[in-house]
Amino acid sequence: MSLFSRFMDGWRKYRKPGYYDEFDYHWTMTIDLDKCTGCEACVTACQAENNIPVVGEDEMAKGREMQWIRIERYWEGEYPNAKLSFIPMMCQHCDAAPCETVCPVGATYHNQDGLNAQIYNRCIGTRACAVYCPYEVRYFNYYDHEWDSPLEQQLNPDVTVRGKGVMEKCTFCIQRIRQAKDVAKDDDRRRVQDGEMQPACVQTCPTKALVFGDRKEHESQVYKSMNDPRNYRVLDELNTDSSVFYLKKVDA
Amino acid sequence: MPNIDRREFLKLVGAGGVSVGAGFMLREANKDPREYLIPHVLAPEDFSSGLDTFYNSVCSMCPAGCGISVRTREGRAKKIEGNPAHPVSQGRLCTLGQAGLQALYNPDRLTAPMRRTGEGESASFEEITWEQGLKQVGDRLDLLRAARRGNRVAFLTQGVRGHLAQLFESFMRQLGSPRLLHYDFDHPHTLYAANQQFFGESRLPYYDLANTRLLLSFGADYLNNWISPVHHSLGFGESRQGRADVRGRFVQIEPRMSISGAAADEWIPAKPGTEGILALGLAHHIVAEGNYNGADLGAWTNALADYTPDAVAEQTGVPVNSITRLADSFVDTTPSLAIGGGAAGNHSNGVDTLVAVNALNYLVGNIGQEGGLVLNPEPAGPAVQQHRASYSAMVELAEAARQGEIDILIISGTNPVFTLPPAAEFAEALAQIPLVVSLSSFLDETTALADVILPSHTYLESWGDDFPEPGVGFSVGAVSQPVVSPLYNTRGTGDIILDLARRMGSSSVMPWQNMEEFLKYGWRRIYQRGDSQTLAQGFDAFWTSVLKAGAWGETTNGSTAFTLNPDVIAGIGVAPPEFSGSEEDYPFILHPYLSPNFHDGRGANLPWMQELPDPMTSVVYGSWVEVNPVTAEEMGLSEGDLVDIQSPHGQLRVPVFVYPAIMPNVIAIPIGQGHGEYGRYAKGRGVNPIEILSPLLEPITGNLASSATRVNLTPTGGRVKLVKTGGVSRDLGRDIVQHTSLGVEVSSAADNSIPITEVTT
Amino acid sequence: MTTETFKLGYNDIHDDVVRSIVKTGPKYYIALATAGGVTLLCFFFPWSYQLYYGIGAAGMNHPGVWGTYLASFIFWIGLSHSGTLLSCVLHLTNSSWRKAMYRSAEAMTLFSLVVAATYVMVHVGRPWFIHWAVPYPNQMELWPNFRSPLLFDVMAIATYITGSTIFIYMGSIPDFAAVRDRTSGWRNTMYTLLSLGWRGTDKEWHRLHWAYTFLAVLIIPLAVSVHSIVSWDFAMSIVPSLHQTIFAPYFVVGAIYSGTAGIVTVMFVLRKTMGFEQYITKLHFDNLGKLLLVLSLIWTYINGVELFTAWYSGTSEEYEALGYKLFGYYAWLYWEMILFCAVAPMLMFSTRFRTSFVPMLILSIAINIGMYTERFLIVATSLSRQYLPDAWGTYVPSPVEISIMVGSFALFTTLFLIFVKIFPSVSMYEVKETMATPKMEPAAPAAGSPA
Amino acid sequence: MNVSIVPALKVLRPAAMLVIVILVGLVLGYWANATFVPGNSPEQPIAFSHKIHAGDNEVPCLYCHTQARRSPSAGVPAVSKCVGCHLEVATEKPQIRLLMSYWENREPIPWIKVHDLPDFVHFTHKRHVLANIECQTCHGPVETMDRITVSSRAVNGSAQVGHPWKMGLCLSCHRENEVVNGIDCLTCHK
Repeated sequence: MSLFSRFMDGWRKYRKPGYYDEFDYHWTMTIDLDKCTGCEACVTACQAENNIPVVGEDEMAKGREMQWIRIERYWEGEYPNAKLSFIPMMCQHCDAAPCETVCPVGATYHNQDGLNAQIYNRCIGTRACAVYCPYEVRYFNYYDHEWDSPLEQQLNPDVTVRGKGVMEKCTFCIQRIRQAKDVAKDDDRRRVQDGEMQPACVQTCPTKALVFGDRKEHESQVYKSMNDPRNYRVLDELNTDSSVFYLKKVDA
Repeated sequence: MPNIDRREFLKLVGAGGVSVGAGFMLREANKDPREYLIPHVLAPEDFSSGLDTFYNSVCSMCPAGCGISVRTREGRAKKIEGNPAHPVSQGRLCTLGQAGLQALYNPDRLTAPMRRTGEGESASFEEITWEQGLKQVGDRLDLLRAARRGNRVAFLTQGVRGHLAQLFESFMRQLGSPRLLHYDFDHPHTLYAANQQFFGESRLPYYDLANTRLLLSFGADYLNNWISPVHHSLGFGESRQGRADVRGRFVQIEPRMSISGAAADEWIPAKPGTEGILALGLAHHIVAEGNYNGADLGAWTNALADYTPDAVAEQTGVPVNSITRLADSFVDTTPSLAIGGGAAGNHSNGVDTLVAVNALNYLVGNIGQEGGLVLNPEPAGPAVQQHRASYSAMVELAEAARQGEIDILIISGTNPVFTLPPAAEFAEALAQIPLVVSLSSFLDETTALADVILPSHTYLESWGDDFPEPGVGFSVGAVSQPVVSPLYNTRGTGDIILDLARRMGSSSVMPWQNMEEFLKYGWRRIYQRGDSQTLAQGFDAFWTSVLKAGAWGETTNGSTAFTLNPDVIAGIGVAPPEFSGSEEDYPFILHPYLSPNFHDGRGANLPWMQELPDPMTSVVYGSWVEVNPVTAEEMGLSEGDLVDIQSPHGQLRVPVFVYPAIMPNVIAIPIGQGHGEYGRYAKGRGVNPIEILSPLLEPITGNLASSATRVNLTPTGGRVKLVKTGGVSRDLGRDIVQHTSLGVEVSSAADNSIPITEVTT
Repeated sequence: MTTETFKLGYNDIHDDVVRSIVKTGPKYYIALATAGGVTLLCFFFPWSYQLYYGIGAAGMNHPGVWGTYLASFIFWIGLSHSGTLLSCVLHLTNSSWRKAMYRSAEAMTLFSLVVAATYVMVHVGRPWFIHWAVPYPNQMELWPNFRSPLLFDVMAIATYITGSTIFIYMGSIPDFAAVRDRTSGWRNTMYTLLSLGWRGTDKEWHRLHWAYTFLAVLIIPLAVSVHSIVSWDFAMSIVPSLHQTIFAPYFVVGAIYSGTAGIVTVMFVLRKTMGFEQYITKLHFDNLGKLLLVLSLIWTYINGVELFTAWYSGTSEEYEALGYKLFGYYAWLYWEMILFCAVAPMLMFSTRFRTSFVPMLILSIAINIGMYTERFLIVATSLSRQYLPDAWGTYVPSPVEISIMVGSFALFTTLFLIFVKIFPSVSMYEVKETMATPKMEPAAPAAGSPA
Repeated sequence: MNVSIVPALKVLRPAAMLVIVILVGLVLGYWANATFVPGNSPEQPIAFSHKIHAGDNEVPCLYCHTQARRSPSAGVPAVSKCVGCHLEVATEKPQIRLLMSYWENREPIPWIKVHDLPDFVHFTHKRHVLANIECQTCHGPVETMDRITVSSRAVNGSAQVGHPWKMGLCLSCHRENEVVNGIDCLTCHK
C-alpha cells in the first residue's frame, strides 16, 4: 500500500469510533414509549444487578442520585387534559460519542461490540465525560459508598464495586454479554443468538417495552423493532449516532 | 574517596542505616493484607465455586404471587428474576419483586426470639431461646385447649393462600376457635362482594387484558398494585403493541391520575365516588340506543331509567358527549372490557359501583369471551374458607380484646397498628390482651407492642406454596422453596405453628415435623389429579419437577356459560357517595392511594424502595400532598410549602407537590411512609395518611371507606426542599418524547432520523 | 515616550533592591506566618479532608459535575498571562515603562501557574492516578487519549510552566550576580550558585539579550495557546451555551484582562511594602490603565457577541440557557460581573483616575472579582440546564470549596513573599538602562565601579 | 571577587553526600524486603508440598482443583478430598496427623491465599484451561515447589519466581496468541 493510501486508511479509521471498520456485534436497544408505563422495575433491576449503591437522603437532596437508568417524566397540557409520558434514559452507547473524545486517560472508549466502555480503574475522575454527555447519563462516585451488613452479601461478584472518584454508567450489562459469549464459545464457538443475552432491565420490563439484541443480525427482534416506522432517536440532531432507538408514543 | 573526617563518616553511616530500615518498612507497608482461602469440609453437590445456581420460588412481596427465579452464587442470593415458566409473571417482575433481596438481607431483621421486659416506656426486649419462647406460648395454648376455652385464642395473619392457610385453619380448628382473621389494608372486599352479588361466586374473575381492544377502568390502578400488576402489565403491553394490526385503547376514570391513568389514552376525571353512576350512565345509553337485545331488556330499561346522560353528567362532572362517545365505543369495539376497583371501591357505595361495572360487561356480552371477563375455575389449592377480615371485623376483634375475651393473639405478617386508622384503637386493645405473639421478621409497629416475638424466615428462606387468586384463567400453583440457608436463628412460619400444635397436644391430627413435610402431604392430593403420565413417574419425581419448573398448571378452564338471575337487575343502582365531615369546614376530599414503592407500607424498610423516585412525581425518601395547580395558585401554594391537612379525625403536616392531573377539590397523599418503627430506612420518614381517615364504613362489606374522608388544607408558611430527582418536567418544545398518530405510516425517512437500513458507521 | 529620568543613581537602585532582599523586618515575618497559616488551614486541610472522604465534600452534583475548582483553575491560569504580556510583548515593542515591573509580573505568572496546577489536583477525583495523563511507556501498554482537550491542557500548561520558569530565571541572572557581589555568608553561596558564574562580559550580555528575545518570541504564542486550550475544554463539548467558536478569543482576552488587573494589584502592594515608590510611578499605572481599558472594551464586545449568537440561533436550548444566564438562579452574579468588568473600567477614560493609585487598586480588585464570577458562571449556568429538562439541577459551592478558594490566594501570597526574599523583585540592570549614566568624575577612585 | 561557583559547591558537598546515602539506603531496604522476606510464599497451616503430590506422584492438577475446567475460579479441594487418599496413605507423618485432626472436628483448613488478582479483574480459569494452557505458564513450576510462591511468566517463557502478576503479562500473552478481542479492556476488566 502506498504511503498515501495507508495515511488515508488511517484517517478513515481515525474518524470511526474506536478505529473499527466493522463491529463484531452491534448491541442495540429499542424502547417502545407506547408500552412504557413508567413503573421503574427496570431501575430497581439495574440497581440489583450492577451493585449500584444507595446514596442516602442527604446525598439525594444534594442532587447526587445514582441510577444508571432513570425514568424522565414530561407533562403535556394542563388540567383536565394533562398527559404524562415517561422516557427511560440510560447510556445510549453512541457510535460518535462526545464522551469518548474528551477522556484524557482513555478510560472510556468504543469497543468492537459497539459498546461505550467505561473502565472504572482507569478513570481519574475529571468528570469531563459527564459534561460532554448530552443525555446526562453518567453518574459520579462522590464518596466511597458502603452497604450496611448483611446487604453486601447481595453484591454481584461479576461487577466491580466502584470506589470514590470514579465515573460509572449503564454498560448494557457487560457481565451478561461476557457470560453469553462464554456459553456460546463452549457451544462450538458460535455467535450469541438473539434473545440469549438480555440486560437486567430488558429482562424484567413487565410490558416488554425494552428489546435488546445485535443489530447486525437481521432476523433479530431488535432489528425489526429498530426499523419500525415509529422509530426515532433522542437528540438525534446532535449526530451522536446513539444505539438506543425509541418508538414514538401513539396518540389515539 | 573524598577525604571526610570521622564525625562526617559516622553521620553518613547512621543516616544510611536509618534509610535502609525505612526502605524495608516502606515495602512492608504496601504489601497486600493476608487473605485466607477457606475450603469446604465436604464438597457440596448443588453448587460449585464461581458458578451460578438458579432456584425457582414464589414472590410474596405482594398478594399477586408471581413466580421468581433467584440467582445464587456460593450460597448467597444475588438477583431475583421472573420465572419464564410461571404463567402469572412470564419471566417479568415489578419493582417491589426485584427488591425482595433487600428484605432477605435487611440489616434490621429480627435475628432471634425475644420477650418483652419492663413496662410502659422502659419496655425493652431481651433475647430468649426458641425453647423458652415456644414453651411459654405452647403451655398457655395447651392450658386453654384442655379447659375447652380455645376460643379465647385469636390468630391474625396477612392474606395467605395455599397450604399455609390450611395449616392455620387446622391449627385454629384444633383450638376450636373461629377467630382466624386474614387482614390486609388493600384487600378488595367490595370487589369480592360485587362478584358474589353479580356472579354468585365470591371469587375474582380473570380480566383478559392481552386480547381486549378497549378497556374502561373505573378507578382500578391495574398497572400499579391492583391485584396482579405484573400480569396486567404483560396484558397491557400485548394489547398495545403485541398484535400486528390492532392497538388496544385504554380509558381511565379516576379523580387523580395514577400510573394506569398516565399509560391510558384518555384520562377522565370523575368526581370521587361517582364512578358507579357513570357506569350506569353508559349502561343506560347502551340500552337506550338499542345495542342490547337480551331477553331481560325490559328489566334493564326500567332499572337504568333515571340514569340519563344529563343526570349522570351533572352528578359525575363528566361532559355528556364523553358519556355517549364512551358508551358507543364500548359497544362498537369488540372485545371490550370494563374493570373497577381501587379508590372507586373504597366509597360508601363501593359494592354498587362494582356491580354496575360488572353490569356493563354483561350488557356488552363479554363474560366468558376472549378479551373480556373470564370466570375462573375452582382453585386447585386446598379448600380453605378464608375469613377475610374487613375493618369492622378488626374493630370487633379489638372490642372482644377490650372485653377481655381474648387471652392469646398470634400475629403473622400483617401490621394492623400501622394500617388501621387510630379510630379503631387497635393498639390500646393489644394492651388488654395478656399474651400477644408476633411471628414477623421485622420489628414493625405491631411487633413492637407484642409480648413474645418468634421471628420467622423471609420468603426466600422458607417453604410454602401459592395458588394465585385471580390466576390466569386456568388453575395455576407454585411451590416457594428456600433459595439460601437461613441467615439468622429464625424459623419458618409453618414450622413454628406445627411446633406449637405439637406442644398443645394435637400432634396426632397434625403429625408433620416441618412445613416441607406438610407441603408434600398437601401436594400429594394435587399429584393425584395429574394425568396417567405424571402418575406413572411417582410422587417424588413429580415433586422435584414442580420445584424445578417453579410452576404447576391444569388446563381446566372456568365455565363460559353464565346466566344472570333477574333480581340482580332490579337491585342495580348507585347512591351518591357520603363523606365524613361537612363540606364547609372540610372542602377537600382526601384520596389516599397505595404507593408504587411501598405498597401498603410493607416496602418502606427497603433502601432501594426508599431511594426509588416515585413514578409520577420523582420524589424520594418522603411524603407529599398532590394539589391541583389552579387550587395551589388560589391558595398561594408552591412546591415544598408545608401545609396542615385536617380531617375530622386527625391532622398531618406534609409538603405540597403541584400535580397537574388531579381534580381541583381532591388532594392525594401516598400510603406507605410515616412509620414509627420498622427499621432505620423507614422510621420517622414522611406521613401516614391512614392516621387521619375517618372510620366511615361501606355498609355491605363493613370495610373502611378509605376514600371517603373530607379534609381541609391550611398553609403553615413553612417551606421544605422536596427531595426529588426530576428537574423541570416540561418538554419546552424539544421533542424528547415524540408522538405519532394511529394509522399514519410514518416512514422513518420522513423525519430527520438517519434512514436505518444498515447503519454504516 | 519621554524616558523618565530618575533622580536616583546606579547605587540607589542596588541599595534598594539588596535591602529588600537582605533586611527582613518583623512585618515580613508576620505576613509570611499569616499567609502560610491560612494556606495550611484553608487550602491543604480541607483538601486532605476531601482526599480522604471523597469529592462529595465539595458541592458538585449530578448535572453540575464541574464547580468552583475548575473556575478557580481557569482564573489562576488567566492571572498567569499578565507576566507573559508585560515582559514579552512589551519587551518586543521595547517600551521602557515595563522595565521596573516585569520581574514581579513574571513571578506572578509562575506562581499562579503553580496554584493552577495544584488546583487540577484538587479538582480531579483520583489525583493519585494523574500520572496516567503523561505519555510515559508502561507495561499496561496504555497511552493517554491525545484527542482530548484536557490532555492538550496537560501538555500546554507543562510547557508554559517550564517556559516561564526559564524565562524568569534567565532574566534575573545578572541581578543574582549583582546581589552576589553585595552579600556574604550563606546568601553569597546561594547567589553564586544561582548566578552560574556571571561575569558581565560583553559576550554574556549579547548572548543573554539574544536568548531573552528568543524566549519572549516563543512564549507569546504559547500563552495564547494555553488559554485557548483551556477554553476548548468547554468549547469542544456540545453543551448548549458552551459550544461556541468565540470561546478561544474570549478566554484569551479575559485572561490578559484579568492578568493585567492582577498586575495593577500586585504593583500597588509591592510599591507600598517594598518601598519601590520611585521605581513604579504614575506613568506605569497610567499605561496599565490604558491597557486595561482596551482589554475591557474587547471583553465587553465579545460578551455581546456571545449573547447575540445565543439569541440569534433560535433553538430552545440556547434560548433557555440565555434566559437562565440573564434572569435565572445566578442572574445577580451575571449582572455583578457586567458591572465590575464592563461598566466600572469605563472610569479609566479619565487620566486623573488612571494615575491615582488607590482607585486603580480598588478597580483592579473589582475586575478580578468580576472575572472570577465570569468563570464561575460559565461552569455553573451551562451545566445546570442542558438538553433534557428533567435532568436539570442547580449547583451551589460548599464551604470546603470556598475555603480552598481563599486558601489558594493565601498560597499565592506565600509563594510571592518567598520570591521577594530570593529574587530581586525589580530588575536592576533594566532599570539602570533607563537611568542617566553617571558622569565619570575624573578623580573618582577606580574601586571597581559596579557592572 | 571570584565568580566561579566551585567554592559554593564545596560548601554544599556534605549535604549532597547525605542525600545520596539516604536515597541509596531506601532503595536497598526496599529491595531487601521484596526479595528475602517470604511475603509472597507464606507459611501454610499444613506444610502441603506440591512437589510430592504434583511432582513425584504426578497427581494431575485437575484432580484437586476440579472447577478449573468449568468455572472462573479453579477452587481449592475440600478437606474430604485430602482425606480420601490420606486415610490409608502415609498416615504416620505428623502433617497427615494434623490433617486428620482437622477432619475429625470437621474444621476447614485455613489456607493462606498466595495467588490473588485484584477484584476488578475478570479472569476465567475455564477459558484458559479449555485453551489447554499449562497451569505452570502463570503459576510457575508448581511441581518443583515445596511451598507455593507467587510467580509469573516472563515474556520469554521462563517463569519469574517472586514477582506477582501484572497486566503486561496477560497482554503480551494475548497478543502472542492473537486471542479474539484479547486486548479489549472489557475482556478482563469487570
